[in-house]
Amino acid sequence: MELFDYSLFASAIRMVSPILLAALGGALCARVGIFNVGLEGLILAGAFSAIVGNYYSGSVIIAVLTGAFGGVLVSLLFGLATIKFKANPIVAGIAINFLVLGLTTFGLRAIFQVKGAFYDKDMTGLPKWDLPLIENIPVVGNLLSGHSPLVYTAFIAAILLYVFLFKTVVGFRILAVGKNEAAARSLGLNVTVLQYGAIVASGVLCGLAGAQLSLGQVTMFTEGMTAGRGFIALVAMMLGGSHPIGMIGSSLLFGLMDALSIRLQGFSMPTQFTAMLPYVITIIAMFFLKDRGLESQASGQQSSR
Amino acid sequence: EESENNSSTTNEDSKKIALVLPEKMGVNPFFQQMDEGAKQAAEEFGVELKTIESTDHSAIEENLRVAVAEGYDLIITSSFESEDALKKVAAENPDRQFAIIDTLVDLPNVQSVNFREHEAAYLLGAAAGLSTKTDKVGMVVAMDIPLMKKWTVAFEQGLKETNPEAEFLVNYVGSFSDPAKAKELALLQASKGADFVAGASAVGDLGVFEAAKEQGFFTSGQDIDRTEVDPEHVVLSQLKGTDAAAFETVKAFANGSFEPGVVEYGLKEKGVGLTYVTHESKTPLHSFVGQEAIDQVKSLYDEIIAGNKVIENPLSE
Amino acid sequence: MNLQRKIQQLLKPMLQPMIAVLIGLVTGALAIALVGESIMNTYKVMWDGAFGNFYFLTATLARATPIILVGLGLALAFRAGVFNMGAEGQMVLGAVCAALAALYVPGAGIVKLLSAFLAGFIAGGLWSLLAGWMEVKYKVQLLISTLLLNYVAVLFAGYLVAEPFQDKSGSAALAQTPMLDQAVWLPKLFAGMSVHMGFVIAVIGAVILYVVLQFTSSGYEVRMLGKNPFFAEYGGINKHKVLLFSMFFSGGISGLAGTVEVLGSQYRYVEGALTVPGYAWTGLMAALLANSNPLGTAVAAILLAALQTGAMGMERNTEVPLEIASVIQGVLILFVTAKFTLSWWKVKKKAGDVNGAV
Amino acid sequence: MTYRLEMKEMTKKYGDFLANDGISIQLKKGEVLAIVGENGAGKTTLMRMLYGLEQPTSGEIKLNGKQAQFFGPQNAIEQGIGMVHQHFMLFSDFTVTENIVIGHEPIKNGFFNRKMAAEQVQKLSDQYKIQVNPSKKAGDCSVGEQQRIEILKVLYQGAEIIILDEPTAVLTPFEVDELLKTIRFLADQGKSIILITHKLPEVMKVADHVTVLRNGRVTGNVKKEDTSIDQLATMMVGRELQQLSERNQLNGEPLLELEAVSIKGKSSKPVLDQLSLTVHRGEIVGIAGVSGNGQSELIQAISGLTTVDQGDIRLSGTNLVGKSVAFRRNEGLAHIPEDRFLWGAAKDATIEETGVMGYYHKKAFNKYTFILKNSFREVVKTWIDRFEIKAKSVDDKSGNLSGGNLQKLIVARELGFETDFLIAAEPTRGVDIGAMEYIHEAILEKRNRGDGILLVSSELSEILLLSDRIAVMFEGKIVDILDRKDATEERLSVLMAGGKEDESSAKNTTTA
Ligand SMILES: Nc1ncnc2c1ncn2[C@@H]1O[C@H](COP(=O)(O)OP(=O)(O)OP(=O)(O)O)[C@@H](O)[C@H]1O
Ligand SMILES: Nc1ncnc2c1ncn2[C@@H]1O[C@H](COP(=O)(O)OP(=O)(O)OP(=O)(O)O)[C@@H](O)[C@H]1O
Ligand SMILES: [Mg+2]
Ligand SMILES: [Mg+2]
Repeated sequence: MELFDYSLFASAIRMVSPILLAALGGALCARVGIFNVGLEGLILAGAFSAIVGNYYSGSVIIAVLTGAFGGVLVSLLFGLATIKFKANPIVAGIAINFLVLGLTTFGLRAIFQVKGAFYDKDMTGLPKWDLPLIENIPVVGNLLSGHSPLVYTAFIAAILLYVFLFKTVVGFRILAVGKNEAAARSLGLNVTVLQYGAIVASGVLCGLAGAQLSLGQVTMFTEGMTAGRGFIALVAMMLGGSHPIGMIGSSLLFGLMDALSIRLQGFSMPTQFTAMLPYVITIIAMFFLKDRGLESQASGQQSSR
Repeated sequence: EESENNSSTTNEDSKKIALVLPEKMGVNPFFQQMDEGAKQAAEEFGVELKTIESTDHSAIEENLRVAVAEGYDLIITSSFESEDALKKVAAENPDRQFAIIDTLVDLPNVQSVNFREHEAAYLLGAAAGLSTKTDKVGMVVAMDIPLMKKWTVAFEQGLKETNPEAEFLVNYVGSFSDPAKAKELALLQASKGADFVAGASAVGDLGVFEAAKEQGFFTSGQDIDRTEVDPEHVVLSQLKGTDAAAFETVKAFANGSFEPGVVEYGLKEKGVGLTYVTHESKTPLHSFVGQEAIDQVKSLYDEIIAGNKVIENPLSE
Repeated sequence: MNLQRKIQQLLKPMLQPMIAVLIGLVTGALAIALVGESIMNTYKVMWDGAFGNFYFLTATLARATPIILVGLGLALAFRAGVFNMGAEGQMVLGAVCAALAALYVPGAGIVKLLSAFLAGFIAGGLWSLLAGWMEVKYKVQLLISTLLLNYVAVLFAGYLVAEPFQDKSGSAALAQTPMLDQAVWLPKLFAGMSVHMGFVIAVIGAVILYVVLQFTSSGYEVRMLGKNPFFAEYGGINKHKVLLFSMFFSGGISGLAGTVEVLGSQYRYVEGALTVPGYAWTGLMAALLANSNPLGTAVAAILLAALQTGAMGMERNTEVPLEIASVIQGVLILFVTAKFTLSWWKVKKKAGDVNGAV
Repeated sequence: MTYRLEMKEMTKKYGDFLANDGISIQLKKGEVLAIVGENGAGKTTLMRMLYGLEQPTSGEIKLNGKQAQFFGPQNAIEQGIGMVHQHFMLFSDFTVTENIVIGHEPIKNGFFNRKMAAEQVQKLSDQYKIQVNPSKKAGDCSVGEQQRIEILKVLYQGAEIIILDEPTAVLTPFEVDELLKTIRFLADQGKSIILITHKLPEVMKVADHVTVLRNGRVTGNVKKEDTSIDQLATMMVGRELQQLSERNQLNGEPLLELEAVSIKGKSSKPVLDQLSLTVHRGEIVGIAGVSGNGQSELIQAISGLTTVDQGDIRLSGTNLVGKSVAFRRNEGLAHIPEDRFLWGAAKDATIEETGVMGYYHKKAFNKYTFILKNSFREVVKTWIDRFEIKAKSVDDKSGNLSGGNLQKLIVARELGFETDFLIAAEPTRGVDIGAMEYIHEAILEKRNRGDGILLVSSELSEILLLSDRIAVMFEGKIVDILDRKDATEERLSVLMAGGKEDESSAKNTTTA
């Protein structure tokens, strides 16, 4: 059995897109000094609202929009707690995870009268886009073509975020807030507005991550379907130093290792060990990326405050 | 208050039954059915039923104890996870009746309802072996835990007995509730040439079904007849009558015929089965499997219920 | 006057979470009202489920036990200024090693029991130390490495009990070790109640940790390291040594959390039994809620546990579905650290203090 | 002509505490107003109200004769007020240009036009003769350069009134001169400047008017021409300043010996280059030098906060190289650090906790590893009495102390060890003249008792006042050592800038 084939990479790209989207969202929060461990909840909210939107409108576009909207609603709640009421972001983030899990499960029951999972075979998911021209290139075509629009969105969003943060004025100010909030305040920058802005944007990104999960990868919602992706996104964010391009790298590394670990299941090694692979490789990667993410995150010493 | 209640049995007209589930039923059709079956019987036979879901492992014992304290006459629980807790609680309350579905607890006041899923898994494997055109068959399994061997080992046995050439691919999702990953695994197996991929990944099966639809291979579901979901691709379903088990238990208790001991549900008792072989299905048989294969599986089934063939429980070595 | 001050000082760390919980309750009431339930009744049922009578009180305390210990372990790390996110892995490894020691160490019950404690503590401690060592020696960020090491630990423990050390007796369907010998079970505090000796250990642990941190030299070194590592170094404190020790004990205490769960309540290691209830996350919240004060952490842990047992009670006794219980729980926690009495001056003062460059 | 700025009867209360009590100041166009006063007199508070960071309890602010109000920094900036904070508000990862234009960035096609920004900064820099390197990272700039960035930032924002809160506290003498020239130049260009400082000679050099504050009130409002340093000091402290004690003549043995100590550092040039130095008992050796020439590394090498690559360090004959900080402290080293917030204290710790560092394991304060708080408390109280440290209680956070009072606490702590040897780095930075007097006196007293002191200071006057011998550092080396009586500010300045002295005088002095 060969370990590396196109489908490995294609599958990695697919699997990684919600993680990348959420990591970008987390990075935006980190860039304004808020460490967001509520990504898991935000993605789940997005996944659920996307399905709701899809069910009622029958349109995938509206579904994606409602997914993003769901993410935004929850992120606003998170923002309210952390920015307005200065709640500890980690506690608030964990609470968000609990809260959304409860809300979506309840929503399943209240809206769809089902428990556990909502699946409707008439529901259409996101289309698969074949990229003209690229599609026909032998290897690359297999890899890059035929993904859902949100997969492309994830990578484009990373690049846009890069441009936004490092080339525009508002991005510049966001960076400033994260680097030195006190100084930003003393300059008269409206730190609060920038923070809310970043949090809302992160809600959008996580909402899209959820939509990709519930409409792109599969077309259904199941209770707790994020299955820890929010935390992986958090790791990808930190490993990528909250830098959009870095995060493409770190989430791809993780995705590839994850896809590889699945293929290793075939060999006579306990699955527990193959499943460790992505985590172990990520730890090893950290030996080479020592100072990553240090500056940009508010989490470092805040615990002792 | 509680300790007083402990000894006194309530003398109200209707009997009170508690169904203590070891998990939140949400992600698991297995528990959903059980709940439905019990509810239906409760309604039919005029007993009061309360379903209590446990949020986690340590809540099971707690919930059992509270159910005792609150004076339920029969406390039904389920599955291996509750084993330890039930052993403790039942032993401490010898005057109370208990039942446990899907595992064995050997106590004088406990009825154990046991399923022989492996028999059904064997049949499913056999059907797969007879149907596959590529001689490659896959299975997407929730987690690599001992319990799942009841599915994987017996399935492989059935597969190999009917089709020695067939290759068996197995992949583990690592979660009971990750359809996205289950789908990727199914796609992977399909890309390796499997034309039949059995789903055994709880909620993940929905992901397997989607993969089948997308790539045009065939698949099967678990517990209830899932062929309705997508008759074109979900061509078989391995059945498990937890609803019947719960129904029967409640019914027996309501009628006064409830007895401690072991109640077995295997192929013979029609507690487990396979669509088209042991149970009818609303959807017509798909040509991928074909009547010929079904007939062959049926003869295997006959051998088993006749006792000529014994499928070992992979867990009891 | 002096006494009054002392009392105030002692209460202060606990006051904050209390006020916060109160605020959370108000928001929770909103959630209940939205579902159309009676607020007072729902809260009453919740209260009863947590503290309603002696039985429920002990159930709450039993549930709080691992949370307290995890919280204490984390509080210690936080005090030293390191963000240990790896309590889950440390706890799980501690639990599985304790179970194995209790099963396979030869000798009398007490020998087994002590080796189980030792094994649990050391396993958790070493796992945590690994992250500390990578940080000190190779500057591998502890926040990420501990998060990742959780997965590795949980998977490894899962392997141990699914393969080599699996319980082959009985149905053999679960990934779990065999049942421990009765002789190593931690005694229950009251017959028929789930709270066990582990709770006493946790409370004593909280007091010891408080005393050590607050009154001893080592505690002082830990705290100063957390407050300003440069100052600590300048003052002659061996930064790395204190950090590694803190991480070792932090993980060790988390390991103890797993140990007492195994010895006091499950009597074996069952895969998932420690991770699914989210003890690690709850412990993390407890420590953060209490600002890493050990006594406050214990109180916060009990409150959080009460919230969970209360929610179970609510599920059993009202029509509020379990999911709504977790929604209410979430809302309560969301605002639990909120600072509604924010003094502007403090923010401004901070603004003045931060030195931009250098 | 109307005043450009008038603040009338400004009062600010913090709870019951009157931080500002009816303070009035006036400022004309092109004028420099100096505000002086002890630590905690209320200077910063007054400025924070002007910059919109605090709202006055009562009082009136007029800009160009018109009533004005400031709701926040943004608002103040819009009305032409700029503030250079005592602690710089810079983004160390950003370039100089980015730091200056932030908040008013030039935009092209919706994008941040960094090129145009750099040009504008360069133009501004030329216009006001304030030299900066627009493309350098702020974090890589020297303190003086960072200060210039702050001033340019304020100018870029279009400030007409510029507040400088203790701008010279961290500057080298050369940088101070430059800054004072800049201030004068800006005033001549029509800007109005408020200068807060503890250094009275600077006031005399650059100010037009001086307002003196004490305990939140104005105790003096004078024209520069009509006053003197002594008079200002008296108004500030409320008493006459005293002369330092006499220094007794001591010829002690070598105490601290450094031999050919080198530290490689990151760049190609070593930060310490074969440095040798001896401090004797009963002697204060001052280290003069432009900051960044290895003084910090020298201090850290001696105290054990950094490792040396080569060379010997001995204290009373005991080798210190490779030994821990704790070991060195036990051997008799005390250390007043150059940055009190970074090294000297933990802001979140209480005063007592900051004080007990280094004592907590000593026998007198430790029993069975328990710290004997009560015994130690007594000691802290004596420090508070002796140095007149203004603290609410020893349980108050050390971050709540004003810089001067925190510094006194640190000095008291380090002197309290009664070690043979003391490193005193910038012992009076940011400290008012009253407190400075105490600290100088304490250091001298220690010397007179026969202990050795290495004094590192960017304040030449301090070096000249206290040192018995003065070593000048340049590029990681000691270029010369002068005797107290031979040293003048001019000679030192030449040496500090890397200039060579004639051979004979150098020889004379090294043999002291
Ligand atoms: N937010 C506040 N709350 C309470 N008291 C305050 C506050 N801010 C300042 N003070 C007090 O007001 C007084 C004046 O402080 P201010 O910062 O204005 O002093 P300063 O003259 O700038 O001192 P320094 O020379 O040390 O910089 C101090 O005694 C201080 O304790
Ligand atoms: N929590 C507080 N309560 C009362 N006064 C405070 C508090 N925090 C700070 N202050 C006062 O605010 C004033 C300003 O503080 P700041 O740190 O600016 O002092 P500073 O003397 O200017 O410091 P330095 O010049 O050394 O940097 C100080 O006088 C201090 O006493
Ligand atoms: Mg000041
Ligand atoms: Mg000051």
